[in-house]
Amino acid sequence: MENIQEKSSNLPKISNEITVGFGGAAGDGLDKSGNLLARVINRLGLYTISYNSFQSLIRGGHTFLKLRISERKELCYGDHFNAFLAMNQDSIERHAPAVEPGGVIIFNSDKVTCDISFLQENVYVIPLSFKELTSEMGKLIPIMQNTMMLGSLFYLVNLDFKTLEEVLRDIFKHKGQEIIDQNINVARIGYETTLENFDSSKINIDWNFTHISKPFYSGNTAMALGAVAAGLKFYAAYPMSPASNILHWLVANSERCGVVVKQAEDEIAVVNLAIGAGYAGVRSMCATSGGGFALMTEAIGEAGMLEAPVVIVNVQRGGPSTGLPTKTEQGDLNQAIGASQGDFPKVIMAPKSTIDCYHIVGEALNIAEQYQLPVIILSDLLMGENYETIETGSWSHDVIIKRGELLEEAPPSMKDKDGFKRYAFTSSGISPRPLIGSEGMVYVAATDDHDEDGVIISDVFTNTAIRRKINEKRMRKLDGVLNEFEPPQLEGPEDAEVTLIGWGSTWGVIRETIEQLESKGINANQLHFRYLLPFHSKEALQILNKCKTTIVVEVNATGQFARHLKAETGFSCSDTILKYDGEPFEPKMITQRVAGILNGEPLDLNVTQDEAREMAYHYIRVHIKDKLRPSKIIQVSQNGYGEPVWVLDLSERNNGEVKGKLTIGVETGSTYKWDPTN
Amino acid sequence: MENIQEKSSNLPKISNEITVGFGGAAGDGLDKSGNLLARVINRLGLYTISYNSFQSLIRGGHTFLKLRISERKELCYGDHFNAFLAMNQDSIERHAPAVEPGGVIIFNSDKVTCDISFLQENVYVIPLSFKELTSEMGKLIPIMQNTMMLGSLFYLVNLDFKTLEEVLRDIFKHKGQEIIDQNINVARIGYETTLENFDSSKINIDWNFTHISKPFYSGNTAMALGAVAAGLKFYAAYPMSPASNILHWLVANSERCGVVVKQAEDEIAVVNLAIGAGYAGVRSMCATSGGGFALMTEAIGEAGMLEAPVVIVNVQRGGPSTGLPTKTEQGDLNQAIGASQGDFPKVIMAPKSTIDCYHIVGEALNIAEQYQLPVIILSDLLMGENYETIETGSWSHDVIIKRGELLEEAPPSMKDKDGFKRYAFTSSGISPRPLIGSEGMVYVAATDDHDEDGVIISDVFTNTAIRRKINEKRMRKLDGVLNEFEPPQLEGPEDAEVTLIGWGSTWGVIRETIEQLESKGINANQLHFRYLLPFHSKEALQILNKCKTTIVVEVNATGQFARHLKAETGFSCSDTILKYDGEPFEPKMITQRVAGILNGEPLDLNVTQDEAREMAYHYIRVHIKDKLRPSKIIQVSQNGYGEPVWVLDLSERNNGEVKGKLTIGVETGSTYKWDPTN
Amino acid sequence: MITANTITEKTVKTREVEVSPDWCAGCGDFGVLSSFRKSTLEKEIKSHEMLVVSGIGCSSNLPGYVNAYGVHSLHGRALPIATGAKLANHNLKVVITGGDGDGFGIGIGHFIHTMRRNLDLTYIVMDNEIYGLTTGQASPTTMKEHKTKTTPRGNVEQPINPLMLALVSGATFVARGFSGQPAHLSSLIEQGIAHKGFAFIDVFSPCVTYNKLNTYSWFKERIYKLEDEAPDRDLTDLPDAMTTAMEFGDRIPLGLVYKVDKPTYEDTEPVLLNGPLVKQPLGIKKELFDQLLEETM
Amino acid sequence: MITANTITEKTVKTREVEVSPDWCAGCGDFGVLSSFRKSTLEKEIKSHEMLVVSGIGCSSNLPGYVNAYGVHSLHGRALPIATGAKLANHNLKVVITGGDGDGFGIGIGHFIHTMRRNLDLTYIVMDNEIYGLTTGQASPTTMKEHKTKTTPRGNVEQPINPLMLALVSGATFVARGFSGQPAHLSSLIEQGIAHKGFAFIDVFSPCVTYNKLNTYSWFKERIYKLEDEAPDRDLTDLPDAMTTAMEFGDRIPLGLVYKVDKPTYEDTEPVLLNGPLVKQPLGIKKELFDQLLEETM
Ligand SMILES: Cc1ncc(C[n+]2csc(CCOP(=O)(O)OP(=O)(O)O)c2C)c(N)n1
Ligand SMILES: Cc1ncc(C[n+]2csc(CCOP(=O)(O)OP(=O)(O)O)c2C)c(N)n1
Ligand code: SF4
Ligand code: SF4
Ligand SMILES: [Mg+2]
Ligand SMILES: [Mg+2]
Repeated sequence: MENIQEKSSNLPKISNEITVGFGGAAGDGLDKSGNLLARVINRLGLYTISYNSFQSLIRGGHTFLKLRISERKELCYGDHFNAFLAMNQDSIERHAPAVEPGGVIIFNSDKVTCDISFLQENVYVIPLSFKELTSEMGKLIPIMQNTMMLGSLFYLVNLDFKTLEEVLRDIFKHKGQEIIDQNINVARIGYETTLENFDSSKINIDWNFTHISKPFYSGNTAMALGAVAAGLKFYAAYPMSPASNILHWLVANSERCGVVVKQAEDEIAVVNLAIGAGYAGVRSMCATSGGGFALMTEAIGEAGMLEAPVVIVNVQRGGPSTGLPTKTEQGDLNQAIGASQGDFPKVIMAPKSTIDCYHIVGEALNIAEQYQLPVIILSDLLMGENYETIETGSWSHDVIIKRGELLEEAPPSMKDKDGFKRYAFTSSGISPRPLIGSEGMVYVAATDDHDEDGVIISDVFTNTAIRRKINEKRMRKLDGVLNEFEPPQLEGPEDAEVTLIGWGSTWGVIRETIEQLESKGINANQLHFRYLLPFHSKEALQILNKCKTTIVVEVNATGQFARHLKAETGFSCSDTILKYDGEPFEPKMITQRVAGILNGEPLDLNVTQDEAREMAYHYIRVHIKDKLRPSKIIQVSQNGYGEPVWVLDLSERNNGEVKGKLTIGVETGSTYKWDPTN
Repeated sequence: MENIQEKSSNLPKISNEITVGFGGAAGDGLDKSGNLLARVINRLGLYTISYNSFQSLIRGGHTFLKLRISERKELCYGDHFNAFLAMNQDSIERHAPAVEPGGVIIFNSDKVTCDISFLQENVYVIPLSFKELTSEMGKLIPIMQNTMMLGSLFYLVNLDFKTLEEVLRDIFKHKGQEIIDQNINVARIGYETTLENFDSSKINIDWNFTHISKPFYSGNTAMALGAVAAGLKFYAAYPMSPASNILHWLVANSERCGVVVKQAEDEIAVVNLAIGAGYAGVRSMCATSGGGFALMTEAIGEAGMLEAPVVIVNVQRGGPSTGLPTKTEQGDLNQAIGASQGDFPKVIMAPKSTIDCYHIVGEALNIAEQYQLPVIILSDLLMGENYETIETGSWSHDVIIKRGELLEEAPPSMKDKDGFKRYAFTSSGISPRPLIGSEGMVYVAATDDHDEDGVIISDVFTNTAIRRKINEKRMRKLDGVLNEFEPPQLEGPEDAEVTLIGWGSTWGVIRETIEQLESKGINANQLHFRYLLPFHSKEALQILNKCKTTIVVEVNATGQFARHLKAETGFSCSDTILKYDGEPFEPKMITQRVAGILNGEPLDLNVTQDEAREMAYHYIRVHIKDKLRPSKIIQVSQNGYGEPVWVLDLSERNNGEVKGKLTIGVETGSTYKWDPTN
Repeated sequence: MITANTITEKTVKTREVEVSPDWCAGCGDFGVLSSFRKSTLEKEIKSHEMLVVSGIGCSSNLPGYVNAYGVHSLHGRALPIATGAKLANHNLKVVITGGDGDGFGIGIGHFIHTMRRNLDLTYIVMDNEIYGLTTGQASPTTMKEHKTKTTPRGNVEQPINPLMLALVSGATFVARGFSGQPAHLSSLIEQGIAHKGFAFIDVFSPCVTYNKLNTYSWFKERIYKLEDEAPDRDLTDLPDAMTTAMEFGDRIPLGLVYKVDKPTYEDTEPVLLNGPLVKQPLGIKKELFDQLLEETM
Repeated sequence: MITANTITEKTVKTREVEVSPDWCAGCGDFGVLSSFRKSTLEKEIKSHEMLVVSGIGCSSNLPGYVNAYGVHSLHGRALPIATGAKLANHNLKVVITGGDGDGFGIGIGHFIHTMRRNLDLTYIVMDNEIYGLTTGQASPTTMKEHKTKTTPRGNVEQPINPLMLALVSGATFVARGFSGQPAHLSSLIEQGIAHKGFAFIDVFSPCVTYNKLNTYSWFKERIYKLEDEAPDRDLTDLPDAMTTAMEFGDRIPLGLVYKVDKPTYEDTEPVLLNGPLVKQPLGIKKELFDQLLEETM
């Protein structure tokens, strides 16, 4: 299998960059503004990588979109925050304190105010009155405030206004010249007002625009495109976040890409549709998330038994159960490993980046057909739903397609009177597979266990021998699969002090963590896994045995991969860094904990002051209808609840008057009590 | 938790025993005859343990039922074969060669002949002509041949004819005196004819009949009874072998046991019915096998998230997929561990014996309610479907019932204005659970993640803190659960040369293996696991580190428990002994391989001569309509197929004329070729 | 401190809770919620005596907004959860709410089989002919030719007819409401809850965000009330009910389509004759235990 | 050695295979098998052009006994497997067989939703009103009051009416056969396969081992043939078909109940206008690829 690993070595070390945040309610048009900005960036020849933190709601609720803009291709959305476009009051309260020194906060002063006492030093506020500034333009739809704010941003971070104009023109082409002009004018108002009134707030970046346009893909759309390029012909799905965009992309492009796309009644139908198509002889795939995947598990064993190729994508989201439908997690590894009863060969892969989503799906389709088995791809919400600039040349339309023993005519050795043996016991475990409809190879594929011809065996003692042999035949296929896979490799210095171990989408953030650690004087390297089953136990152990401090970094609560690694190698890593609050890792978080581990600091699960404030915000929203906000926070010693507690003053939003005290446990996080002052 | 482990130490070492086999087609009434014999045994005060090897068919096909009869309670069906009641020609051909020297073969000579050239030395045949012997009794139903054969057996193995009469009387009571007399007479004919004509074939056993009647239960019926005793009130199921007997028993006894039993439309409905009932406040359970369990997995996470108690029994059968529906396997451990997406607390237990099925289900119902979570019980076909004599006093009707925090009134601390917190973040992780319908505790249970009140959280950054804390709260429950569980213990000599490690139903067969090893001069002990999740990692590791050769014995193809043990402890066992042909272990098989491992013999997966013969029988049945049978078998050296092969002569059934040669691969087991002689 | 006894149950007076609905402004589900609150208020059902079970979808968020016990279960699984809970405690008033995708897509098997049993349940589907929460894919009630996110060339599958399926499968109360007519809907819900047996109420509840075809005005142009046009209909006449249920085009009937009295599942389950299962004693008497053992000897 | 070309496909002449059925003597499924063989023989369908898909159950063993491609899939999942295969290669004649438990119990969701799509499939259910393979539990078509292993006091759930469900859900060919009348059944199967669209044939196929109520003679006493009694019925009249489908008591109609011509799903899927998917080229042309990338810039 070709080496399609993205190597991180030749990234330029220093690059201009800036991170822009958009905060507001779902429906405030954040995604549109974000997309607009991203398009400009992509045309300027810069790169961007986004993270959209939203909630399971159609309207309302809180959304926060981050775009990291850089001259080099960054591999994660980072941990900076330099410019903030706040669409509503809630979001400015929540996120303004995080804007870094030197940063700017842009908002529509008709609707939003900014309490500067909460800001970090040297953060500039840019209040723009949409109503006043556009008073001469007639009635505008409220969402155009975003365009004005974008215009302002363009001035403040030194982006090219002409390209913005160009993109606005393209985007609103179908709406006519009037709308185009309106938008350009509003953007210009933002730009010029800022130039005139807030020039001193400008963030000075001297961008190097190459003006080479680049595509903008998410993991999901990359996977859809990659699948098509790799010969996908049939796709089935039932809507489920965060996998639905694969469906939407494929539906939209079905005709021109020659893919039949079928929405079905549930995930059980979906996976069986995909297996039916794969069985019949087309490349076939389906995608879902954790709960839908659970429903598919029975059929994964079916594919194993029928020896029908199928690719099943699980775009993981926060679990368990319905869990956090719009949050990210790497929580379904156990489920993938344990999918369906009994022992049968299945393959599990996890793309390490958005770009890799394109490649891995082709690999998966090849492996599925060559080895006639189900292949599971574990993606996740972070990678699947978030868009980033794709480096030119990352992908080629010309993907290697290997279909294995897919025959339109029986193999010569099976044309004699003994006839065609669909499940011939070969030493590779791979048996001849007919394109269904071909002459001379008629057979019945059964989920009951069977002999070489496909005839069912479940008789007393009679067929224990055949059963043993067909079981071994099926399992042998995994040896071949493992051989095709590139073994894991250390990236970075061999003799590093720390090895960060990861799988799937965390490759980029771990990569950046290593840069950060380096700047802190901590020498680290990275061992990342794309292939989870079958597993390179020997090779992994060889590497691990040479490592010093080994830390598994993953986005789940129990360290599922650390457990898997132990199960496959017996190797117990030194520690784990886990995140299971729905949000992805940022490099700084990992860096800090790595340092902590190296210093022997025990893991502290206590509720932090920031967390107590978050909890208070939630309490206020649910029980006090958003009327108050947390002000003073103190930690009091143990006070009768059996654990230390935080006590927070909750105050009026406008005048700061304290309206009561909320107590929150430090260890358990329990909200013990709300004492309103009377 | 009380110590309910059966200790094997005080079994008498020497005991009279005999193993009787019944062979025939499904529908030949084997089960009835077996049951009849067992009842007599149980009334005589002897013990029996049975194994019924049958196939997924209603009629026809091949069934073989073994009853091991002993003066002591045996823990497995052993590996002897002393008396054979052959109901048809097929079965006599297949099983007669296995009858041990000194044994007897009884059959109806009207229908069946026995080729003595296939028998071991000193095996006696008892041909009885049913037609002739009963010619004076008028028309009898053909199945009564079995009764005659049983009568013969009673003479040959020195069982008490009076008790047979008594049982026949009881069994046919509802059919009237005439039928009773008929049966007794036919049995007597068998008895007396044998006394008169085959006295020299008698197997001399001087049984010690205590005449203390004992119950006769399978793992499934034991589990049903145990559940009822432990307060089960609601049971849902969809028919699936080998779990259906739990349903049948509970349906039949529903009214008098006060259990609502609901057959539903599928397993998804089943598990949700059970969760709904558990949520509302009754002890609730469901059972299925692998494929049905797969369908239930999504809801297992649901129960975890709702914190609703439910017990889910998986009576494992041969997988993968539909697999071997009537064969046994321990192949669903991976599936149970991986059931449902994300991280949430679930408990997995595996009863070690039929008697233990009774106990473990009570434990499971307690744990489920005390900790408000799903508990999975992994039973299997061998244990679930096969009946054995239950030692008096093994079970008491008076089972300890612990319901945990099930409340009809809000706890005092939650009666103030902050109100009832269903998911209060406690340090045990256990929160107050209302009996639904009680006043003052109204709340909404959601599968979306939520706060202490049950209000949904999936908002941006707002509730990462609460999410983290509720995730930790839920997972903390497992610490409590682990504390309740008795840690694993070594059984047998501490310093043994070999430690046999198992889980679930293999406890008994491993126990007997150890006796056999002892008699071979190999000192072995046993480490058996009933609790699989959460796992006693520390305790297990402590024990394992002291062991010499550690061998995991389990009934699946990949060593799922060995992998689990490694994942939980990092301990790599010395070797595994695996069986995955659908049939259970017999002690001799394990003994042989243990000896092999100790002698450094590599595992040989080649097709044995016996297996080649089995394969030939299958080939003949499918392709040559049962007209031939295998005769001479030779292994030839590699002959162009790339591997060594067996060559079998297939001959006419009646005259032995060779009709052709069948070649079968030794390594792959492939049936390469059938060459009929022309 | 206020003790449990002095807590005024927010029942008859209000079924509101602190959490406010997060539906889009104008969503039909608001009308269903208010009708639901009103009707249970009229029936004077206490909070703790009621259980509202839902699946997953915009509409399935409803239990979070009413003051009653609730289960916000899995997508498509509300009916079996409700059935389990009802059998465990048949004193509970159990109402199920959800969407068309939830109930007629992934959940259709439970829909049909639950109706066969005639449990005393009330099932309210907020039928917006679309998958709302997942942002606008075709649902089982999406009309032919309707262009949705997943049917860009127009839907080609015949939509299911929920009322017909209910009539064919054994529901003993079948009705249709419209969230644009909350008073009427409220009365249907009230009758449905009062009905002893399985009551199915299909409610047109427009999705203002994703369904631009079946809007309030689309429905308003077509609906008419059965009680207005045929006040004397025999509600127990199944063929007539079917004819009514088949009418879906320029004119669409609202109201009670069919109602018949039949024994409920709970009535025929002998174990429940002794009262709700939750109140029955646990375990087994020694005599019975011994007898069960003896029967195998 | 015989080459591929000289292998005589066991098609028109015989659809027998070496493996013989393992059904109980007298099982109704034998009649279905012989009718099936006969009808496909009449239609001169070649072995390799036909795919027979089943679920799990006694009846689902059928594909093993006919000379055609077959999938013996999961319990309840035959229809989606068949749909996937049909969409992959719509030149295949695809027939689905199975039991009442398989199709109307666990599989009912697929049953209804597959019919909505009107794919060119033929679905034959061997309806024995019982779960045969699992030894006699009640099935969705088990009659009220019937005492089975799981309904010892008699079944209390209303049986489903498969014909009605088919009529309501969009099947374009709906018929009922009886395995005791193999010639008649054979003709129905033949017509069903010839029908372009979804053909559903419910076949009374007595389980002699576990269903002692709905026996051959039970059926024989009740059945009559539609073509005998009403030879001029308008097969496209849906209300009339429904009336016919509702008749189930002292008299039970056999024969073709409903038949209408509508576009199939395959006809409306533009990608399939280029021929079967299995024959279409894989991958993507450079121009399209570049265009797709460009559209995001
Ligand atoms: C097993 C599973 N599959 C898919 C989903 C994703 N999902 C959530 S809601 C929904 C459908 C919503 O449509 P509907 O039931 O009509 O409710 P609406 O939002 O329109 O009110 C889907 C598919 C899920 N939660 N679980
Ligand atoms: C998921 C799953 N659940 C349960 C079963 C067990 N099972 C096998 S066949 C069958 C039902 C058989 O009834 P039916 O479909 O009517 O076929 P019949 O045997 O009567 O022809 C069941 C429940 C299974 N194989 N898979
Ligand atoms: S998306 Fe549609 S159904 Fe959902 S809340 Fe908005 S309007 Fe209502
Ligand atoms: S059990 Fe019934 S359905 Fe199954 S083969 Fe026997 S008669 Fe036929
Ligand atoms: Mg909807
Ligand atoms: Mg059936």
